[in-house]
Amino acid sequence: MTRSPEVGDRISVMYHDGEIQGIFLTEDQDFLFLKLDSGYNTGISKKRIEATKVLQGKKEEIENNEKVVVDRGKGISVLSTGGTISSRVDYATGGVKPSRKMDSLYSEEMSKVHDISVHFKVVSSILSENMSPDLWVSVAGEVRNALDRDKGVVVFHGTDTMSYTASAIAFMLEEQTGTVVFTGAQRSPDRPSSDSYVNIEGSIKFASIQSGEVGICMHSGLSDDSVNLLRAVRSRKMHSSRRDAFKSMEYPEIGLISSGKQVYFRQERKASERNVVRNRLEPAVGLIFFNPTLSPEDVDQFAENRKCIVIMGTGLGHVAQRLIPTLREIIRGGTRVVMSTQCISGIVDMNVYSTGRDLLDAGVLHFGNILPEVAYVKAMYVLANYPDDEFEIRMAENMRGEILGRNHEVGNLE
Amino acid sequence: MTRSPEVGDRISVMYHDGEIQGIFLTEDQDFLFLKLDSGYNTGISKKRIEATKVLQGKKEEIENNEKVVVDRGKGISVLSTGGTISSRVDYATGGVKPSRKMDSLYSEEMSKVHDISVHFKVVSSILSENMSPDLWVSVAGEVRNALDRDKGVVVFHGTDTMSYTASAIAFMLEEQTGTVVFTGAQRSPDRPSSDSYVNIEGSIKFASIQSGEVGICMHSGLSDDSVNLLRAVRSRKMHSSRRDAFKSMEYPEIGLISSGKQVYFRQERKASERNVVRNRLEPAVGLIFFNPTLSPEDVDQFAENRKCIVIMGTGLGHVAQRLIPTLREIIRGGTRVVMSTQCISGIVDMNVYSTGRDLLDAGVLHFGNILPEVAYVKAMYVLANYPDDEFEIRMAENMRGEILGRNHEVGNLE
Amino acid sequence: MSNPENLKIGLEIHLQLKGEKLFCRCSTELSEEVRGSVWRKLRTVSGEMGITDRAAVYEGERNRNFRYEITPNSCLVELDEEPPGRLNPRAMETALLVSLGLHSRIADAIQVMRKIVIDGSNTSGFQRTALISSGGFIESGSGRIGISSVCLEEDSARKVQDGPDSILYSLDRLGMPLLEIATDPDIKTPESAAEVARDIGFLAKEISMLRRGADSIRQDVNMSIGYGRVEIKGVSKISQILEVVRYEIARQIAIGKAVATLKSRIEGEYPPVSSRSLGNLRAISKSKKLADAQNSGMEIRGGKLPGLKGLLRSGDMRLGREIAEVLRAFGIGGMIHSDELPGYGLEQEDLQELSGFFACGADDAFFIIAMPKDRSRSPDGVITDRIRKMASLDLSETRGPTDAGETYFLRPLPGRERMYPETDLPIVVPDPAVIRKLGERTPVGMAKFVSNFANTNNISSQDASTIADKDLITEFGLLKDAAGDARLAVRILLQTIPEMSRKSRRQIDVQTVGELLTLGRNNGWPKYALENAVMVLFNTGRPPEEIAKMEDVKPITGEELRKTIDQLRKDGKVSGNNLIFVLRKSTSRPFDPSEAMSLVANLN
Amino acid sequence: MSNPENLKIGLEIHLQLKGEKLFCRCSTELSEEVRGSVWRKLRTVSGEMGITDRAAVYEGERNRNFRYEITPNSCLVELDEEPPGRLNPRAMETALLVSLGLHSRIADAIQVMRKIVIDGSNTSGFQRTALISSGGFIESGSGRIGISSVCLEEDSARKVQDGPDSILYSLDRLGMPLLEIATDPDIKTPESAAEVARDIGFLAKEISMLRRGADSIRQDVNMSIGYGRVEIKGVSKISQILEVVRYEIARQIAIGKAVATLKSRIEGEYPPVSSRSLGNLRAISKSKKLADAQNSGMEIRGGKLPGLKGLLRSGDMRLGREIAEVLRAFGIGGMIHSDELPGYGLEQEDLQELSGFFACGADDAFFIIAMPKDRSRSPDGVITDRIRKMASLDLSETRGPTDAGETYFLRPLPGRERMYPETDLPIVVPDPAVIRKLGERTPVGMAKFVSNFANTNNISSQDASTIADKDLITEFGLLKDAAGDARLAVRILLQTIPEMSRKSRRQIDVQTVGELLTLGRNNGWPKYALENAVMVLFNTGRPPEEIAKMEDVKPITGEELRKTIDQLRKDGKVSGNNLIFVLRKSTSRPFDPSEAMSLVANLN
Repeated sequence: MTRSPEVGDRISVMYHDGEIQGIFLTEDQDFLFLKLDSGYNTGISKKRIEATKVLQGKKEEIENNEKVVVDRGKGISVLSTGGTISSRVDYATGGVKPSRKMDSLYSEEMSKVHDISVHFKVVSSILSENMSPDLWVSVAGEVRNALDRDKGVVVFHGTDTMSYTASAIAFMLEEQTGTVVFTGAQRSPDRPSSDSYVNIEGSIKFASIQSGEVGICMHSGLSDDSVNLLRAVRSRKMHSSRRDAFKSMEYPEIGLISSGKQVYFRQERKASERNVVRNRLEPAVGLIFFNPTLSPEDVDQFAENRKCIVIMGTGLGHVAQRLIPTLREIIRGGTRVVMSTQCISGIVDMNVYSTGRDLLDAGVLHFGNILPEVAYVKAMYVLANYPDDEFEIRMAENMRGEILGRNHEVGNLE
Repeated sequence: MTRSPEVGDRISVMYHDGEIQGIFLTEDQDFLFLKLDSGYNTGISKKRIEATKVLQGKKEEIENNEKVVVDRGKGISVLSTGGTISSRVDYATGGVKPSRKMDSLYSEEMSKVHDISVHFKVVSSILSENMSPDLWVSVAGEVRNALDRDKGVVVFHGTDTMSYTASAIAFMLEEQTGTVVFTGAQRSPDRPSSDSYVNIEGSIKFASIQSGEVGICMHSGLSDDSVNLLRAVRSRKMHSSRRDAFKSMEYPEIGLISSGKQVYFRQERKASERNVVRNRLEPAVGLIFFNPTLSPEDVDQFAENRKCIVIMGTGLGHVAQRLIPTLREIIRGGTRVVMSTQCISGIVDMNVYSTGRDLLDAGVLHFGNILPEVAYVKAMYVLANYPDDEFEIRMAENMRGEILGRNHEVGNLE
Repeated sequence: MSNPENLKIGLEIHLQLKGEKLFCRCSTELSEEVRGSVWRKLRTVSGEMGITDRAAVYEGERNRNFRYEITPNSCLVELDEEPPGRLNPRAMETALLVSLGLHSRIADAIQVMRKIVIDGSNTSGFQRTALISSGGFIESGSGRIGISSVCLEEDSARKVQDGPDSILYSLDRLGMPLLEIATDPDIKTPESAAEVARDIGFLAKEISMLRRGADSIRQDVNMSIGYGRVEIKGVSKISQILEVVRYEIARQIAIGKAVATLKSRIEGEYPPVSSRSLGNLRAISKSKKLADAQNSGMEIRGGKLPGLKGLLRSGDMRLGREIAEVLRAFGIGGMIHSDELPGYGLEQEDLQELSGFFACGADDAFFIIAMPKDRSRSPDGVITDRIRKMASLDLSETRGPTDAGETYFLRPLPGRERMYPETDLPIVVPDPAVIRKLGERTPVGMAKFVSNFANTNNISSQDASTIADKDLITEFGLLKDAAGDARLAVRILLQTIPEMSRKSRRQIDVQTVGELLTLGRNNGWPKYALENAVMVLFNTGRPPEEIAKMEDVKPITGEELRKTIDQLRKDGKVSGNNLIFVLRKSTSRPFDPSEAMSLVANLN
Repeated sequence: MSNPENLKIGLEIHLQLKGEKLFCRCSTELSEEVRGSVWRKLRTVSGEMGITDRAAVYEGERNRNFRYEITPNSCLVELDEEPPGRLNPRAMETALLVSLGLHSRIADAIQVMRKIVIDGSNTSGFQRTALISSGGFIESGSGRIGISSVCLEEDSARKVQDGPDSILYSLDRLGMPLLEIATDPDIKTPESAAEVARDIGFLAKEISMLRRGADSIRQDVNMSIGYGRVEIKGVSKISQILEVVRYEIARQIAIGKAVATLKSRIEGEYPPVSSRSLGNLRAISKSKKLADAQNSGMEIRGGKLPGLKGLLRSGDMRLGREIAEVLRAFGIGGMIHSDELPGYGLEQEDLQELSGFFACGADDAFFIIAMPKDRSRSPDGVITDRIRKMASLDLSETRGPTDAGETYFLRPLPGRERMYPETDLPIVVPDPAVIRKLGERTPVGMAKFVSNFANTNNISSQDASTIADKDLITEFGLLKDAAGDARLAVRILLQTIPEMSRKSRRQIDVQTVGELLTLGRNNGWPKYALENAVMVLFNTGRPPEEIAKMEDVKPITGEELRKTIDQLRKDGKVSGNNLIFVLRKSTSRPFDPSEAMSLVANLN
């Protein structure tokens, strides 16, 4: 064959002192990459190449594209939005990218759930750092449709912003007939050690228990023997890579599956008779992290064109005094300012210190121990779905378990 | 007496159906506050007041202003910068404010440390949310002077930004002859239950052990029986109100004092022969928290006039793809962009996902598992004290234990 | 004994309110569970005015550690790990209603205060308390008694275990809302004090917000007969008020007499007491009590008490007890003094040997104590101070009640400086409009309430009074609604339920009884059948819905009853006036005896 | 037995490198401590090309769980909880140097690959491996042998405990840098294979980066005599290479013979084996082994093996073993077959009964196995597949070595599809300038190195060869510097230390010996005193600085020695040639015998 090599061709690369044969994988400006017969990939400097020859055309990839539907009637909907859990190796960059082609990636897991049908649907295929409020709205619609049809819903999602999306769905789903479980993977499913398999199996089990919860199901520890369900609006990704990265902040896990058996499921939020979605979100909400060099100008610019900004303040909810006049102006201009804490755990209480009182006086709002990211998502929901003058009262209302009333389970006593 | 009432006067307030006597405390636009003979404070609506009369002039406050110095030669310097630990009740707002007048607040604690001199100095009296890089520089100078004179140094500081200040001091102190211990209080010292007493006692003990550490000493649990020393550059305030709010992230505590006895002190960073301070910081560094509505304009504006911005990205260090062109432009314009993770724990590794690789390609830098706030402080230090072209290599260098080499002590296995 | 003319009594009534705690959303319901514990130190700190409180210093000197059990109804607020949440609005409403009922002037702006209490009963080292209203009065049987204040406070932690160096508390009670109503010292007799306490307590019962259970009502009794103010803390029963006031009167009079004698013996300031170690004295080893103490590592000390012979314990002279009480508060138990000798294994000759050893004169007494060797502080000052206090006849102090109706030394009276603002909470400004609205629900006092209550429900004043006094107003309302009949409700509430719980040894709550009554009434059962069903409920312990379906509880009436009686007659079982007896034997279903009787009459 | 002419041997030499692990900064040093464990599942996944690997599927079917012990030298990377860190630069440097020494062409761009290994020996389910260079050769005693590749790999987890359903691994070894050097199949004899292995190993020794200890060097031997490629994994000693190759040759020749016979009996494809339960057969109960298995809940099954009589075990016919090995890999141990009977408690009559039961013809054999009742999969397929594989004479598979120098079935040969890129790591591009610089340090091979080494240090080739072979180059350098004399260093290293450790039962590291020598040399001690001090070091176990101060180790020389001898002579103790003996008895300090002799001579 004399045509120029295409990805997948078996080629021969000649250079001044030898020849290498292999399957042409990719090239960048300096190197051409081959897969050798030994299985190794190697890069050849283009400067050294004298000629290339196609030895054999590309082998057709073996398709194994059976549809992952185990149909035994009304069951569980699995919606894939993307993320590592639905990723394949990207040979171009060597990275991992979400795929629309789920192949038989999880057919084994689906079929393990013997007594329930699983309906699979790919609704998007993006890495979760690219999720945005408009996509949350479309996921909410898909979830509602799935709940109308099935017992419960599992959503595949990238772990990076999973808490944000799951919280948004929790708020938008005003009433729900079944459990909605977000799950993801910290190790991509191309690896035999991927956590996705155990997470999916557990998620389907949780989703098949009827409740009014929107939760996140991931590993509860480093072993593959247990997964737990965390309430979305109290959960946070607390480690960049561990499979037990998600933690429920100051609130106990809702459910636990250990060694394949359901250990418990606390029925706190009951299922409704019907599914009601308020599928509007106000995207003009921002989240800003206070730190010692944050300037009044930074805050002022950040608040511009926003209806609400959530500040991650220090301690009980403080920022430097120098910012207070600016915040007062911003609030006078009609932008809501909500205080949260960069400590993540613990309450915001601005009555304790003089800075807090000055902030209250300036009109800064605070809502107990709601998590910063959840306050931010909730503000989008409240602004879009309630009259403007109800903002404060709605934000203060514990809608989905996001504000801990008897907060502060004492927890770790050491 | 016919003069108008002054705060502290014993007065009589007449209204149409009665009279109240008490000590005049304060007033705002609606109410006048008295301390009654029963000890209770009560507010009287000004609208109801017909007349007031001064019964007795203000009692002089009992001064108890002994200097808290227990001098037995070379010992420990205690520098007070402000914060709750050095706060008194502010009768004007009812809040708590740091004071320059330390009175005999801690004389008992100082005298309990039988075998060492304690030299007390008030260097500032501000709430820590008002701390800023220029104040860090002056604290560094005070610490250096104190180390030249004494064995070790204890710094009283508000807890809100204690990790920032302590990290800045850790970087600026290039060499140190003794241990520097930051301490504070989560309960103000006007309360019998204040944690400050136990924290101070422990801090003085830690400071009297010679080492090259800059640490934070606070309660290790909810009981008053143990305090620990955490390495400043690995510590973070993780709860807004608990007395054990400070945690060492993915790194074991350096020292532990339990029931008044030193349980251990791991000697990892040794003391030097002399004290060297590089007391310059570049304040044009910013810290920004990525979230789903952060816009290219936000980032662009935030980077303006800054030499470096540290992003708290998601997961292993990601932001939405839409921000990447802007970041590329910012970096081309000469601003350094450093990626950290809002997960707080775990490494930043931008080789794993395509977003990360695109960010690397745009010139975004990452430095393992350094904490976001510490990366931010370190960037100020490196920019001010090293040649511009050494920025990346210095940031990647583990200067004070801020980057975990054998990262990731496995920790909690559950 | 008649009451002294100058007797003045004031009361502080503490009433626990039910629902949620005062500054967090934890429940006031208790449970047995303990979820671990933490331990704490408390440190004496300067008060608002820069002066440290006497009582606080006293506790601080004792240097104890405190351990707190965490219960399901406690959170970071009780643990002093989080600022208080907003003041419980239901508790505030109750406080305002009680203030209205007491004609007390509600403050324009309410400042929550911190009252320093460092005996460990508050994890924070202070109790939060707010003055809701001041002034006012209550009309009691003994006339109009002035009210000085109505406050809303946090209840303290419950003491579980006491030790010389540490105390164990439970957090379950800490933070419960406590309504504190203080009267002026207008009360002239112990009997009147008890009556006033009962009347005030009733005001809160009217609002139906009182928590029940042990400790839910406690009174502090302030009293004086001219020797300074004595505050008796924590009298839990109203009958006990009588006892402790009577005891205290007798105590103070006796001290007065003893001091008169002492002053005749010693002029001017009482000399400082000075004790010495008695380690080698032969007499010590003869007393098993003392020898045991010595063997367990205690030091035996003793000293002369000039001029106190016969005043320590003899007739109504009991100064020895006064001294022993303060020593006990300092952790030194078991003082022996010469008025008690011979005794404790010591004979006359030992008494003489000891008198000689201490160089006692004719009027002098001596004391012997055992104290831990590591106590750095000598007890001499404590004893000297105590005797001088007695001699000054300013007996003011805080005392506690015993179960036997006596009192004992607790601590000095706290001073005014103990309070400063709770800085973590904003000022509360009661809305005048809200107060006006609450006015419609102002409690009216026991007498008026009972008569209204009897009239409204058409029940006897006697029953109304019992229901009100036993705080069963809510329960009555519930049963009345369920049974559809006030008198039946009274009967079931005051007779059936108490009797059946005693017999069946089952506690079944009024709610459940009400459910059963509702089910029965929906089935159209007559009263006697409803009452019968309640008995079956207690006897079987089955759930109401099951009982309502049981054959046995269905009333037998009309045609069915007639047929049954007819059959019995045909069987020759009914003869004359044994009908009811025979019927009861033949069916376990309820029937109306008078209906049965009239049926028999008709059949005849 | 002479070697078959068509014997082809290729080697894969695995050398552990010391320092830090390949993708994290954990140490390669081991410790006893275990810090807890985690357990994991591994799942078969599609490879890069969409085809699942044979070996991987095989492991996946076994469905085992894996538990991993966390050691102080493991972190989140070994736990598969964090992406790998950058490739260890020291390990890379070593790999480049070895490549240079083997004339192997270093890749322009190196891509770290993931090699699927789901036997649990890698927590990730794959081993990271990178092709550093390919091609090249080594000159060995048997001529030039081609090198196919030099790779840098992670070592696998160390197996601690094996079970049918789960395996326990330690993470201590996982991730250690492993240099893999593969030769072409150019080697013609087992002896030559051993020689080549030694020569290649030496290249790494020259760079002094080899880790020591158990497992630190392992060879995989690939060989063929025309019946397919057999890979013998993990031969740890070089002498074992010889043994396993000889064994494997014999095994394959024997199979060839057996198959020839089998083919003469059965034409075409071997019929499927079909087993049945033997639960009720009388013969079973006669065999203690089988009865015990049955009593412990196992099922006893058996079946006919057509045409295999006498081929299972008889002379060099050993097909029975071939079958038993695969069964064992499936968790079924202990097959009994008819060639072994009578035996196992079964007598001739039982053999006949069983033959009848299975309806065996004259050439037919049978087998009996015990298997767990819950095994869903029948063993019949496994047995059939195995016999068909033998019959095909494609014997290619992966085998393991035994301590006795034999081999056993491990798993099928892995296919090419098992590798795909390690996506968490960037491409490594070796800098040509750095490689040029490394060229100056290219290892030169054993022969050249030894001769250079002997010349440079002025020691015998024999000693140089021993030092090189025992990997003591660093130690020699250290002692030479300390003692200031190469020959003394050789003597201490190769004689004194081994001898003294044996005698004193003390292990003292060369570092410590060096410290003592330095101290002695600073004191100006002559050689014999230095050597003596080392002996004292071993005998006493005291630290060097103490030994250097001991009186006994100071040499006695010159005037002092003269005086001592003089005194001994005066005492009449020295007579003729007993001088050295007497001197040794009179002082424990070292001296130079020749100096003593010459002193005596001078005195005389």
